[in-house]
Parts: sequence; structure tokens; C-alpha cells
Amino acid sequence: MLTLNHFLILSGVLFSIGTIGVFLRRNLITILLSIEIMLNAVNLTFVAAGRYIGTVDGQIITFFVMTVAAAEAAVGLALVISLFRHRETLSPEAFTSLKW
Amino acid sequence: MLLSVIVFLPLAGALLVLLAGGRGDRPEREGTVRAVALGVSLVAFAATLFLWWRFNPAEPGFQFVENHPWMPQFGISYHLGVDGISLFLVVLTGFLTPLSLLCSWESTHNNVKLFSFFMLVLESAMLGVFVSIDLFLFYIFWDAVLIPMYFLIGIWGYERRIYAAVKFILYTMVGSILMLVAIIGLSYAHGTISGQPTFDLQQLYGTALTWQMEKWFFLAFAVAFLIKVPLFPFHTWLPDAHVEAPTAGSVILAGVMLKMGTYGLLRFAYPLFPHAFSYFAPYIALLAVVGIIYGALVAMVQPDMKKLVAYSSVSHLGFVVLGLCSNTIQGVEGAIYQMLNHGVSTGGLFIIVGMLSDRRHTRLIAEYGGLKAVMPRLVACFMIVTLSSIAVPGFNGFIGEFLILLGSFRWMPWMTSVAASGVILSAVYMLWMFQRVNYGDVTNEKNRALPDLSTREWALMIPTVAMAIFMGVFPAIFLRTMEPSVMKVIDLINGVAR
Amino acid sequence: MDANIISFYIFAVIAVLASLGVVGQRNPMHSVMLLIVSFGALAGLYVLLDAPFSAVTQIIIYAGAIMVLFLFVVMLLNAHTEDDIPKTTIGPRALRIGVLLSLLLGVEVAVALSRLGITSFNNDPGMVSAISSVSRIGTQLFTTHSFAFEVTSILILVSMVGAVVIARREH
Amino acid sequence: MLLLIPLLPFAGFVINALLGRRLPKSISGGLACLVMLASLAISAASVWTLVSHPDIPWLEATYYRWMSSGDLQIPVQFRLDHLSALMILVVTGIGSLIHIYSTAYMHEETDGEYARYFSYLNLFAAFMLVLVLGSTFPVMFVGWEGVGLCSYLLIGFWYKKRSAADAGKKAFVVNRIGDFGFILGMLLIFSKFTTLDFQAVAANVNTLPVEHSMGWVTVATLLLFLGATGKSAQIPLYTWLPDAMEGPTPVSALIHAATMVTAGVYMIGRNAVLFQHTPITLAVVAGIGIATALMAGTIGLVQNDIKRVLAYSTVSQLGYMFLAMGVGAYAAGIFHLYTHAFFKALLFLGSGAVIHALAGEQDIRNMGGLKKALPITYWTFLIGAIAIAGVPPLAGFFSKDEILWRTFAGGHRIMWIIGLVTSFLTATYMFRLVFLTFHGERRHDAPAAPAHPEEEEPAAHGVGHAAAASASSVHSSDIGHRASGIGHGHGAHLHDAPPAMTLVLIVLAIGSVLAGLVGIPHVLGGGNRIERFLDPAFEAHEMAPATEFQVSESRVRAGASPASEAAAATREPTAEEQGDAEWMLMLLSSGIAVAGIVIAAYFWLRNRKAAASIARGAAPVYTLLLNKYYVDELYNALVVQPIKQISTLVLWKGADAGLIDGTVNGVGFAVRESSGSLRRLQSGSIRAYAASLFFGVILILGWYLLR
Amino acid sequence: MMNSLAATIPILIVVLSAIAAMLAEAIRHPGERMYIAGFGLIGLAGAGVASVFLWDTDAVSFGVVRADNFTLFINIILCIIGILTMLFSHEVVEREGLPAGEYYALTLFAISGMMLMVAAIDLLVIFLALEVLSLSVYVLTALRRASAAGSEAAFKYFLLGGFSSAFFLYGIAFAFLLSNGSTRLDVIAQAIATGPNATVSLLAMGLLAVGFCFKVSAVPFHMWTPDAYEGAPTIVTAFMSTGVKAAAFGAFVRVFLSTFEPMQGQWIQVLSAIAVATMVLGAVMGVLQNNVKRMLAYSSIAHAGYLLLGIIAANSAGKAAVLFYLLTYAVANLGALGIVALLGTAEHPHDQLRDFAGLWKTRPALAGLMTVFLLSLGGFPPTAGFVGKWYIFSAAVQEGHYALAIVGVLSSVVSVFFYLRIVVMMYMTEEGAVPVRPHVSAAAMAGLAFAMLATFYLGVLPTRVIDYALQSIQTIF
Repeated sequence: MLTLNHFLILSGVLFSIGTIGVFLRRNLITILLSIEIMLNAVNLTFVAAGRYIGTVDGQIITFFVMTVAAAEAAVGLALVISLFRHRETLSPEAFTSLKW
Repeated sequence: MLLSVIVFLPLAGALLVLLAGGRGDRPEREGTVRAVALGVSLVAFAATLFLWWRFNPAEPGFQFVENHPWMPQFGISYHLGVDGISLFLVVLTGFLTPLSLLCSWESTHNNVKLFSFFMLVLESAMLGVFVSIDLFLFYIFWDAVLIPMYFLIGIWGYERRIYAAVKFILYTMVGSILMLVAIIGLSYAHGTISGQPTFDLQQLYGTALTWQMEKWFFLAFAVAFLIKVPLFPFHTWLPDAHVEAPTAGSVILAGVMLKMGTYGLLRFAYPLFPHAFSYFAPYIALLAVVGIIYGALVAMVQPDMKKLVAYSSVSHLGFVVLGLCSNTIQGVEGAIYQMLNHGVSTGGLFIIVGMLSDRRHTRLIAEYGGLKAVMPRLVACFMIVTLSSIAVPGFNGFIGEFLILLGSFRWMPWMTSVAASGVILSAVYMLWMFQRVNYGDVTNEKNRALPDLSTREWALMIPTVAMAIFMGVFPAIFLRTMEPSVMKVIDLINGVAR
Repeated sequence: MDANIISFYIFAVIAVLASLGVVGQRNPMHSVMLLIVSFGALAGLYVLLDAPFSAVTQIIIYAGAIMVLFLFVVMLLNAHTEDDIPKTTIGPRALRIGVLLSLLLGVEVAVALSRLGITSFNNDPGMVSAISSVSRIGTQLFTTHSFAFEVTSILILVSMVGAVVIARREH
Repeated sequence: MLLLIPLLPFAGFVINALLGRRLPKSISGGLACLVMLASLAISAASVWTLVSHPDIPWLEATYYRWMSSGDLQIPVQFRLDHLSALMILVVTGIGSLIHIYSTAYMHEETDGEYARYFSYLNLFAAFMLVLVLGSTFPVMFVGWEGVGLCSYLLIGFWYKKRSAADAGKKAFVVNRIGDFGFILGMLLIFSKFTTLDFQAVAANVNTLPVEHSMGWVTVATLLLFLGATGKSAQIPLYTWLPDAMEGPTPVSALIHAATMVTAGVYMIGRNAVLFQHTPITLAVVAGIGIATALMAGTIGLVQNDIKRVLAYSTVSQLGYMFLAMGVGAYAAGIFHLYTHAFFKALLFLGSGAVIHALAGEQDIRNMGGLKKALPITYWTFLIGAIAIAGVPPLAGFFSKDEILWRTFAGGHRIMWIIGLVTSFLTATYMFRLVFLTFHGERRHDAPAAPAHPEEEEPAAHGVGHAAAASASSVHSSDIGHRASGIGHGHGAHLHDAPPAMTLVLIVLAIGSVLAGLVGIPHVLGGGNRIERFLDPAFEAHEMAPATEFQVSESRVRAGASPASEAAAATREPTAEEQGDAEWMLMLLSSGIAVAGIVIAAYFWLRNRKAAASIARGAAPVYTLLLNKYYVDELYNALVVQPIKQISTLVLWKGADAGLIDGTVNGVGFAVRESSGSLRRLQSGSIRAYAASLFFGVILILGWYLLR
Repeated sequence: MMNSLAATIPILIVVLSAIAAMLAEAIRHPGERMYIAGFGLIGLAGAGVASVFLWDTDAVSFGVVRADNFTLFINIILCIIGILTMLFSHEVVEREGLPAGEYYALTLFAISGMMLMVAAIDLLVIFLALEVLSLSVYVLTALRRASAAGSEAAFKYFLLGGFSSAFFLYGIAFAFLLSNGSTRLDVIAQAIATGPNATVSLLAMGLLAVGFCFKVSAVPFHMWTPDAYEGAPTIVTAFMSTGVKAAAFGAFVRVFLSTFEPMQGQWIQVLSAIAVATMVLGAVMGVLQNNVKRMLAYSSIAHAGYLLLGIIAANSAGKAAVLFYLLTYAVANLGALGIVALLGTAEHPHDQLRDFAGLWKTRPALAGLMTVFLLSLGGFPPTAGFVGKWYIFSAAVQEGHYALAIVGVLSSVVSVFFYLRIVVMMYMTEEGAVPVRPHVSAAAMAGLAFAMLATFYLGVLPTRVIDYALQSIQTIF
């Protein structure tokens, strides 16, 4: 039988997969993608919780989260472009001029 | 109102100085600025004398009290008052500030406006420390003192001035900020007992604290004050600060600021926490005795006059702390008297060293020698101040030291006996320095044609010397006035403990 | 073993594998594609959860709009692969520590959630239909959440202005 | 009126100090002498008042409350009893003479220096009078330290000379060591009696039993005695006095012979009742006194500097006085103090006249044959020497004999024998001095005397006292100039000092002859008037009604107590049986004095080679004595240098700069260093930042989950 | 209708002024000078006035925005921050060639987001407001397109901010689950009160704490702060160091001291540990910084630590202290960074420590003002900073958190060291080769003067403001 736990644990797994991206990938765009994975994992939680509780609010919040994700993606990608213009690379290791 | 006027008059004067100085650093306005600053400080001095004149010596409690609610939510009030203990420190502050302004007349040309500004701000803050009887208000003034002094050392000091200034401010802050925590804790502890937290000193006296609290609060207070004093082994900021500070800064630092520490012990740390006091007093006294000997021994071998005087302060202030710890009438009165003495005599020494270094731009003893033949008048004043500093009877220093020893002897004869050997050592280091600087032949050609005291310098020396002698000959005038208040404080301490 | 469970596991496996693919890929283009796959799997899961609206928006907005934006940038920057900058301020060992942290995080979340106990869904048909009703979602969105909805407009305005001002070429 | 006694010299000091620079010598010097003479006159009048009222024990005047703190009430109060009466007469009398002498002696100084000299001298007199007149310990202490201060100033009067400045400082510091004891003594007394008034203390202590074991009275008196050893140059603190000879000779006469150095003796006399209560202390006092007397006598035997010989002689005589005090013969001690003031002042001033005549020469090996050139000086000096040697009927005989007799009578036989030996030594070295200086041939190599007195320094001094010897070279402005003024100071041009000086010498010589007459003992039919005069001062009295306001402290006051009567009993030997013994001893000591003179005559008048050969034969002893038992070196090695080294290396560089300040700076350093390494965490890499973030999350969640 | 909108009025006014600024930029002819900051000033003043009028009304709009006194107090702080920023901005924007319309619009949007974040009583709205302000600030950070550092800073800020908001959102999800389908704070509070599902509530609380700690830059979530502050245009640094902190702390206090207050026992140790680490690291790491912006970034981390003490104390003094401290911190920090901004030019940012050498000789007034602000940051009487610190620490002591208070005061001594380094430079070091420092306009000087007066006013006569702070916390907690 399908339970809430299934979905919550799945979302947890997806969420932590998202966090790995920043360490594994040397590409800013992929790192942005991993944030999207995390947001989606949260979405899954919301929908599952809404289903469990019996409210549509979960889905509505998912909708807002998508909006936020879109807005973030727009700004993030703009920043990526801007960074690329400065350094001609997308490796996060290239952007360590600010430190200490 | 009188106390508020006294406290804030220099501050107003400081703003006036800013106005008088015009925009920026304008050397052509220097004379005006100096005159304004000196005038203000003299008026303030006159005001402190007026205070003394109106003071009722028979009354043990606070007089000229002003009490206005300030932050009533926390029981903080603008509460000023003087008693016999603080009265003379107020007068001393008023006395030394014009002197220190005057003694920087020749040596400070770099932005006199700002210099005078900070001096006057400093005066205000110091006066505030001595007349506040609300812990919060006291702490504000206490900390506010640091800033102008920091600038005075840092801007107008000598080579390592920045190091010294930073060390000074951070070191003293470490202590005082722990005291802040204790002040807050005390207030709330009082609040939990009486229902209303307060910072009013008189209400806080006798607050029943648990032993743990009392112990830690006392230590926090004591460390703050002992750093300021400075008691061995918290003293190392002092030589640096003194050596690097401009003359005026040294005079104020030694003359008044160190007394803030001893004053704080007497006014706050001891009577607020009498049990802890009686528990810790022997240890503090032990440190004081070590400091007396240690300061003297280290002073003896210093090659730099200012440093020597700085270490001598460690020694002298050790006496004061010892006297305060004894909690006997003579010990405490002697300690207060010694605070005043030290202000006059060490202030005088710094002024003289300043005069010498104005002329020769060095403070190393080895650079001098045979000055008596060149500048007999200066050296005569030097001699008198030296004698006052080494407590020759007839001068002020003796009264203080004698009373302290007398008082503490009744408490701890053995410790006092050791402390009394400081009497020998003080003669050794001061006379040795005096001799190396003033006696013998003029060995350094640069010293051959130094001018003797100028009129301005006479104006510095005469009050100092006169005070040194006057206070040595007529101490009863001072002692009589402080006695009722001292009795009261002792009763406060004894009323609970011992 | 009902169909729901089987579908759940299928979708879940797809989602996890695709997500791992996203972060395990050197080619950003592939990562984006795999993410779309993952999103598809999630949409399937939404369906399982009786949330068709979410499933649809997931496909339309996420896969259809946001991912296209990503793709567009990837292609714009012509960044088909990672730049090999051997010099890294953070060494491989430290990198492993980072990965370890992530794994630890997953473990922690999983442990926490497993403590919830079995919480099965209510399969009351009335509730299910209420959940999956788009009109209800619309009503809710424009009544209870109307203010939040308005806020998103500002959010989008900000991101629009921001994206423009950042990405605009210097004159 | 009592106030005027010290106040007049003080006024002289103030005027000379402030205006002296602009005054001619005649005025500044005249003023100084005038105030001293006025003071003498007032003293005499005061003493007359006291003496003419036998019913009152003292005159007292209270001026104002000086220190007042709780139960400590110290008025500025002067008290003139018989003891202080004698003292103020000595101080003002001898003081006046020496002032007069100085007007001539110091005449070569510039106006400013001259005035400075007299201002110091006046100040000294003022403080000395305060010391003597003060009715309480603290007031006495004012004078006590004040005279020390003046001594410091006057020893270092020729401040350009390093040795003089050093000697002054040494005097002050050594005195301070004594003062340390004095202060502690005061503290102890106050802590027990809550009074520091001499009479009140005496009255209080009389209520206590005599302390035969180490009690607090003993401790207090020992501490006071430490003060006395400092001031009066006794073992172990005597080393400053010989060095003090760096000062002008009249200063040596006044301060380091006649008055200041006797303050310790006076102080014990003042507290006779207190000391009488502790046999232990008395024994210590006597022992130290006689040991000092002997030691100084031996050293005096071989010294070559005329003033140093006199200085050691002073130390030795002071030892006698302490011996007297220690055996309870207070009156005898004070009597010796009084006679000593005359003849020692005379000797010093005489030596000053010699030095003056020889343009600063102080080494007796370079003198000789001055008898003819300086007849007045010679004869007065000789009188002084006879007096100090103890030849009857001069002053020294009576006082010294009294002491020896009392020692003997008190049963202190060993001390008595040492006293006799010392007496012998005294006669010997004094006459050695006389013979070497005035008799024989002039050993001063006249033609070799340089035209420039500055180069007169005899380089090969041997003793190592370049300091003393360099007197002439460094302060050329004074003695050197004077020499040139008087005619280059050698050969036929030698002559006696100016009238002001010779007059003083003559007066003192008369004094040395006659001063002893007030103390002719009973056996000689004299009735020992001085003893009867002084005795009341050594007892406790009811406090006399105060003349002016008095501190209203109620104290327990005992009257003349049994204890003091018992003490009196030991002092008053039953005359008859002991009369014979006293006669015998008197003869013995006179004989010893004469023997000493004879020996001296043999060695230094007749057969100088014999003296030299003895010196060679006992070379180690001779060297030891010449170097004063190496005590200065010992102190230097054991005390001075260790303190300096420890202070510099251990305390300052090690503890202060290293440990304490190192800790303080170390905290700062630690903060900086940790700042430096912690900021490396901020590596700039976004992955590190993310790791930090995740790390935080994991910690928080982990805390909740695993708790 | 008006009533239901009342709570949003200040926010609306700011949003409108932002839009006006945007439109102004749009209709402005290229090269035409226009005082766009004026729109901001008007809007912020209006918002401030509106906030004053709303005082004590406790208006609620849409069920998710609540203009209680707490909100309004922070609104006023934000208005002050905004007004000062606007006053400083005009010449800075012109001199550094920042896109004016966008700059003002984004700043004002950010302020509206901040106001909303504090006013919101629904986690979802808080999240959205957080995103509004975050996105605005990210963009503002990167606003100087020519600067690689700016973009780098912005991206770091953005990426870490993205992570943290994911965590935050995750926390909201659990809260949603916990409260049976609502994100409203009061409902969540009820759910916690009625019998919390321990694990879910802990998860929700922990993850929300992460989000807030990130925004207030508490250790170990602080890593972005120095880089972002250094890379951003100075005026933006000034703005975000104060505004974001005020808003984030406002929401933090609201969520943790009302909704999650029953769970105080659960979060107090965590926050204590974070506070200690924040205070110590912030102070210690600032010691060796040579870039003033970066130094002040570490200082702001330390200050976040002190502010956390107020939350940990969790008594009324603590809550009021947080508000008061935010105000004192805002004027002082904005003043200090404002001076840095005003002295900088596009070529020469004037943000290195040595750039300040001899400032008092050429610009005594600015040096004096800077000193006052630094002393206030260092907590010296009689400036506002002292009263703020005293209030915070006394709140902590009142609850018996002596250890925290002692760590706090000691770390504040350490931080004094680096504030003094600037003072040392300004007064005690000879002027180096610094290019001519630009002129500072009267408007900016007026702003600085206001900040200084506020600093002294709050330091000497804080009673009234403290009273307001106490009033503003009574309505909600």
C-alpha cells in the first residue's frame, strides 16, 4: 500500500541528490540544475502532504514554488551569462577572486 | 544642578573649541583654541572649587544630589552626587586638566583644535565617573573615558603610539566589559529580590546575593578596576601607554584615570560585595604588595624616564590598593589621600619629563646629566616633586603612605611590613634617576644651553609644587572632609561582613 | 502489490536515476535532458497522488519553460562540457567530504522520516475528487492565496528586471 | 614661642632659596647666621623658662591638627623638656657657630651657590629642631627624614662631582632603610597603643610588665633601633657616613658629627621608658654600639683622608653613645652626645681650616709640619684631639668615662673592656692624625705643586678613594679658587683661616675644654648636674595640661611608675661602695688615653718607619682595615648588584616584558593567528561555502535526530 | 475594502514608488539627469508615515499580512534604512555608472520584500517575500556589470541563497504537514501546542532555522557574507547589510518567538551554539581584513551573533532588544558603509584600509562621522551601539545566560580592535597616495548627519524608542 512515507522518503532522497551536485559538478549550470532538483523534491513533499491531509493547498504551493524556481532560474542564468562574459568559463573554481 | 554643570561644562567647552577652531586644521587659530580650552578648563576648575566650598564636610552621604529618571524601564536614573570621597577626585580632575592643557602648549602643534577637544571631552567623562551614583551612568562615563584617551595617545603620541593606544583601549575594555555583565547581573539579581531592577548604587548596597553570584560579580568588578589601577600583574598596558602618550595624556592618565580604578574599588566593588571582599581582600592585598615591590624594582632599572615613572605608578598604586583592602579608617583615608598625592606628584613628574623632552626630544636618562647647572630652577622643582613622590615627610606623599601603612598594619602586619620596604626602593629609583639626570657634569653638549623654566612652565610648576607642600603640611583639611564618608563606606562593608 | 505501488517504484527509480544522472553528467546538455526526464517521473508521481494539475504544470512550466531556458543558455554559452581546470582550490579529498555531507544529509532525512510510522493515504473518493479538482485549486488560488499570487507578480517583475539588467550587454 | 625656634631657620631657608640668587653673599650668609642666632636666643629663653619652673616637666605648644584620621590624631605639637632643651641648645649653638664658620669657608662659591648652601643649612637646622622638639613620633619623623634630606642635599652640594652625588644618594637610601624600621616601629606602637605621643606611649608602656622575652615591645624597639642605626651610622648601616665626607667640611661638622647623626641616640633617649622595658633590645643596642665603636676605631687607625679619619671617629663615638643607651645610662649617653658635639665639630672645622689652607688637600700623607704655619688651627685641633681622647679634665673625659663606668657598673664587663680598647684606639688614631698633620716636616712637595690646582690630584692614592682625592680637581671653583686667591696655597704663604673661622675654632675649643664641667661625677664632687637635669626626661609623666588645644583622646596614663624607678635604681649606683671602683676606673681610662697618645707619638712622631713596618708585617690586617673590612664591597656584591641584576634580567626583561606582557601580547597574537588561519576557511570556493552550509544543516538535524 | 488593505499600505506605497522609479527610467531621455531617488524618498517617507498611522491598529490584510506594531517598528527601521540609502545613492549611482532606474527600482522592491517578510504571518508569503528581497539583492550585487567581482559575489550569494531557500522551503513543507495543511503561523502554533509530531516539528524547525540563519549570516551559514559584501557596490553593501538583516531578524523573531516558542527547549541549545560561533568567528576573522567592506562584513556576522542572543533570551527584553539593536546597527552600519560608498569612485572604490589614511586631514567631518559610527558599532557609550549591546546582553543575563553574555562581550572587544584599525588609519597614519576624494553632496551629508544624530540620540535618550520597542512586541508575543 502506498503511504505518505514512500513519498517523503523519495523526496528526501531526491533532495540530497540535489545537494551532491554542487560538489560533483564543475559547471555552474549543472549546479543550478541541482537546485531545481531540490525544489522539485520539496514540491513532491507538498503534493504528497496535501494528498495525505486532503487539501489542494499543497498543489497551490507547488505552483508558487514553480514560479519562484522560474524567477530564480532567470536571475541565475543571467548571472551565469554575466560570469561567462567575465571569465569565459563556467567552472566554479574560476570564481574565487573573493576570498579570505 | 551644580554637578551637571561641572560635568558638562568641559563638554560644552569642547564643542566651543570646535567652533572656535573653524573648519579644518588651521594653525592661525591655534592661539584662540588654546585660550578657549584653557579658559573653559579653568572655569571648570573654579566650579569644582566652588563645589568644595559649598560642600558640607559633616555630612557622610551624597550631596548636591541630582536624581532624574532616565530609563525608568530598567531602573536607570541620571543620578549624580558627591561625597567626601569623590569630592577631592573631582577637584583633582579640575586641577590637572588646565595643567595638562598648559603643558602641551609648546609640544603640540598638530591640530590643536582636536587635541583640546579631546582633552575637554576627557575631562567631562572623568568627572562623570566620579560623580555618578548610578551604575549604568557610571559605566557610560567609565567607558567614554577610553575614547578620547585613545585618540590622545594614538594621534599625539610617540613612535609606538598606535600599539600603545590599541593596547590601552583593548586591555582596559576587556576588564570593564566583564564588569558590564556583572552590573547587569547585579541589577537583575536585585530585581528578583525586590521586584524592581535598579542600577541605583544606594539601593544596590546590601543586595543579598548568593555566594556564587557575589563571588563572580566581585571578581568581575575587581578585575575591571584592578586593570585600570593597574595592579600587578595587570599593569603592562601602563608603561606602554605612558611612554607613548603625549605629556598631557600622561598627566591625565596617571593623575586621574588610574584613580578611577581605585575609586571604583572603594565605591563599588567593595561595598557592593562585602562578603566577597572580605574573602578576596587578602589576595588582592598580596598582589598589591607584590606590585609595590615589583613596580619599584622594575622602575629602578628603566632607561626611559617616562617608563620609570610609569612603573613607579604601579608601585604607588599598590599602596593605594593595599590601603583600600585594609578597610580601616586610616587605610582607606590614606588610600584616598594617596590617590590625590599621586595625581599631584606623578602628574608633576610627567610634566617635568615633558619639559625635558620638549627641549631635547628624548626621554632616555642616559641622554641627560648635569642639568642642575644648566636649569637650576627646573631642577629645583624636579627635586620637590621627586621628594613628594618618594614620600618625604612634610610633603604630601608621606601622609598618604603613612596612613595606608598604619591602617593596613592593623589588619595585616606582616604584609604591611613587606610593603613598607617600598619606601626604601622608591628612594632608590627616584633618586638614582634624579641624580643621573641632574647631577654630575654636563656630558652631552646638547644639554649645555637648554633654557630654564619659562613663564608658562612656572605656571605649571608653581601649582604642582604648592600643592605637594600644602597637602603635606595641612592634610587635616582634606582628611576631615573625607572622614564621615569613609566611615560610612567602611560601615557599609563591615555592616555585613567581618 | 497494487498497481499504484508498482508505478510508484517505477517512477521513483526513474526520478532518482535521472537525478543522479543530472549531477553525474559532465555534459550540461545531457544534464538538462535528464532533469526533464526526472520531472516527467515526478509528474507521474503527482498523478499517483491524485494531483493532475500539478502534473500538468510540472510538464508545462518546468519541462516546457524553465528547462528550455536552461537549454537556451547552455547553447548560448556553447558549454557542452565542463572546463577542465585541474587546479582546484578544494582538493579531491575535500570534495569527497562534500559528497559525504550530502549523503549524510540524505541519511538523516531518511532516518527522520522513517520515524513517522506508516501513514497511509485516505482513499475516500470524495476527498480524492476534491483534491484533484482544478476548479477548486483555482478558487483557492484566487481567494485564500490571492495575496501570495500578487506577490509572485512582483517576484517575476523583479526577476525580469534583474535578468535584463544583468544579462544586458554593456554598451 | 617654641614654633619660632625651627621656624626662624626655616624662614631663612625660604628667603635664601627664593631670593638667594640675587642676594650678595654678605646678605645671604648674614641672614642665615642671624636666624640661627635668633633661634639660639629664643631657645635659650625657652630653656630658661623651663629651668626656672622646676615643677613643670615640660613646655608644650600645639599648633594645629596635622594628621587626623579616626583614632589617629597627630597634632603639630612641640614639647620642650630637659632632654630636648639640651638638644636645641646644642643644635642652635653649634649650628650658629658652624654657620658663622661657613660664611668664610664657602666664600669662594658664587652668590647663587652660596645662598643655596646656606638655605640648605638653615633648612637642616629647622628640621633638626623639629626632630628634637616634636612631641610625637610622626612629627619627629618629619625632622628625622628632613635632616636626612638636607644631609642628602648638602653631601651632594658639589653635585657636579659624581662621587658627591653618589654619596648623597647613598646616605639617603641607607637612611631610608633605617626609616623603614622606624616607620614599622611606629606602626607597631600605634597598633598597640593607638597613640604616637611619646609621653602617652611611655605612660602606656609603664602599665606593661618588663618584657624579658621576644615580645612586641622588643620588636618595636628593635625596629626603632634599626632607624637609629641608619641615622646614627651604626652597624650595619654605617657605610654612608664616611662617604658623606664628600660634602663641604662645615656640613660634616654640623650634620655628620654634631647633630644629625646623634638623632638616633636622642630618639632612644626620648623613648627611654619604652626601651627600658625590653632588656633584649637594650642588649642589642649596647652590643651594636660597642661593636661599631671598635670596628670604626680600627678602621680609623689606618685611614689617610683627614676627614675620613674623623668620620670613623664619629662612628666610633656614636657607638659609645649607643653603648650608654644600651646599658641604661641614658644621661651619660646624652652627655657624651653633648660633649662630642663640641669637640667633634671642633675637629672637623679644624680639619676644614687645614684643607682650606692646603687648597683642598685632604690626604694626611701629604701634610705635616703645619703647626707653625697654622698655629691657631693647630692648638684648637690639639684641644679637640685631647678632648676626644679622654684626657681629663677635658669634656670628652667626663662623658666617656661616665659611659665606661656605667658599663662596668652594670656588669657588662666584656663591653667595658672593648670600650677601653676603643678608647685606646681613639687616642691613638686621633694623635696619629695630629702628628701626621701638624708635626714633622711638610711632605707636600712644594715645587711640584702645580700652578693649576685642578691638576693637583695625587693620582697614586692607593686607598682607591679617588673620590675623596678628586675633591680638589672637580670642584675647582670652590677650594681651588680659594687656594689661588690665598696665594697658591703652599710654602710660606700658608696661614691660618680667616677670622670668622678661627673665631669659631676658638669658641669650640673653649667649649671642648669646659663642656664637661656640667657632668663632673659625684666622686669628683661635681654632683653630675647634667644627669639630674636630664633624668626627668627619661621617665613617664602625667600628661601636662596642654598649653593650647589638645587632642581629646582619652588615654590611660600612668604616672612615674615603679618600673622607671627600678630603672633609676640601676642607674644610681649606691655611691659609697662604688666610689673607689669609680676612681680606679677613671684613672685607668685616663691612663689608657695617655697611653694611646704616647703610642701614637712613638710611631708617628718618633719612628715612622716602625709604623710602616708594622703595617707591612701585618699586611693582610692592614689591607683589611684600609679597605674598611670590605663592607661596602660586600653590600655591593650581596645586595646592590643582585637587586639590579634581578630587576633588570628577571623582573623587567623576564617577568614583565616576557611573561606578563608576553601573555597579554600573546592573547593578541593568538587572536591574530587564529584570524589568519580561520580566514583560510573562507577559500573563495563556492563548494566550500556550500559544504559549510550543509555541514550546519547536518549538525542541526543530527542534533535533533540523535539526541 | 480599505480595511482589508490597510496592513499592506506601506508595502504598496513602496512597490508603487519602485514602479515609478522604473517608469521614470523608461521615460528618461538618455543622458537626462533625473533625481530618481526622489521617488524612493517620497515612497519611503510615505511608507513611514503610513506605518506611524497604523500604529496600534493591528490591521490584518488577506489573512496573511499583519501590520502589528512589531511589523511597523521594523517598517520604520526599513524606511530609515531606505531613506538613508536613497540619500547616499544619487551621487554614488551617477559616479559609478550604475543603471539608475533599475538600481532604485530593485532597491525599493527589496525594501517592499523586506517589509512583507516581516509583516507576513504565513510561511508561504514569508517565503515569497524572502525571494523578492533576495532576488533583488542578488541583482543589486551584480549591478556593476563591468565588475567581475560583483558578478562572482552575486553568483555566490545567489547559489547559496538558492540552497538555503530550498532548505527553508523544505522546512515549510514539513510545517505544512505538521499543521494539517496550512502554512499560517497561528495554525502551526496551534498544531505545535496541541501535541506536536516530534519528528516533523523538529525537522520543520531545524530547516526553517537554517533558512533564517543563512539570511542573517550566522555561522556556519555565513560564508557568502564577506564575499558578497566585498563584491557588491558599496552602496548596495550598505543597504543589504542593514536591510536584509533587519527583515530576516524580524521574521526570525516572529517565527521562532511566537510560533515555535513552545519548543524553546528544543532550539535554544542549537541557537546558542550558533550564536557563540557567530560572535567569535565574526569578531576573530575580521581582525586581519584589509578591505573595509569585508571587515564590516565580518563585523556584521558578529553583530548577527549578538542579535541571536536576544532571540535566545526569548524574554520581552530580548525581543525588544533585537528591535532596538537592529535600529542602532542600521544607522551605524549604514553610516559607516555609506561613507565608504561616498568616498569611492568607479576607478577607485576607496574600500581598502589604507585608503583611509589621513582622512581626518582632508575630510575631518567625514572622519569624525566615521569614527562615531565605528564607535557605535564597537559598542562605546554614549552611542547607540552601547545601549543596544547593553540591552541585548542584559536580556541574556536576565535569563541566566552568563556564559553567552561573556562570550559576547569578549568578542565585542575583539571586534573593537578592527574598528579601531580604521580609526588608526584615519587619524594616526600619514596620508598615502590616494586620488582626490570626491565631493560629498549636501543631501548625503544630511543623511550622515541624521545617522549621527540618531546614533547619539539612541545612545543618550533611548527610553522612548525602547518603550516603542517594548510596545511593539506586546501585541504579538
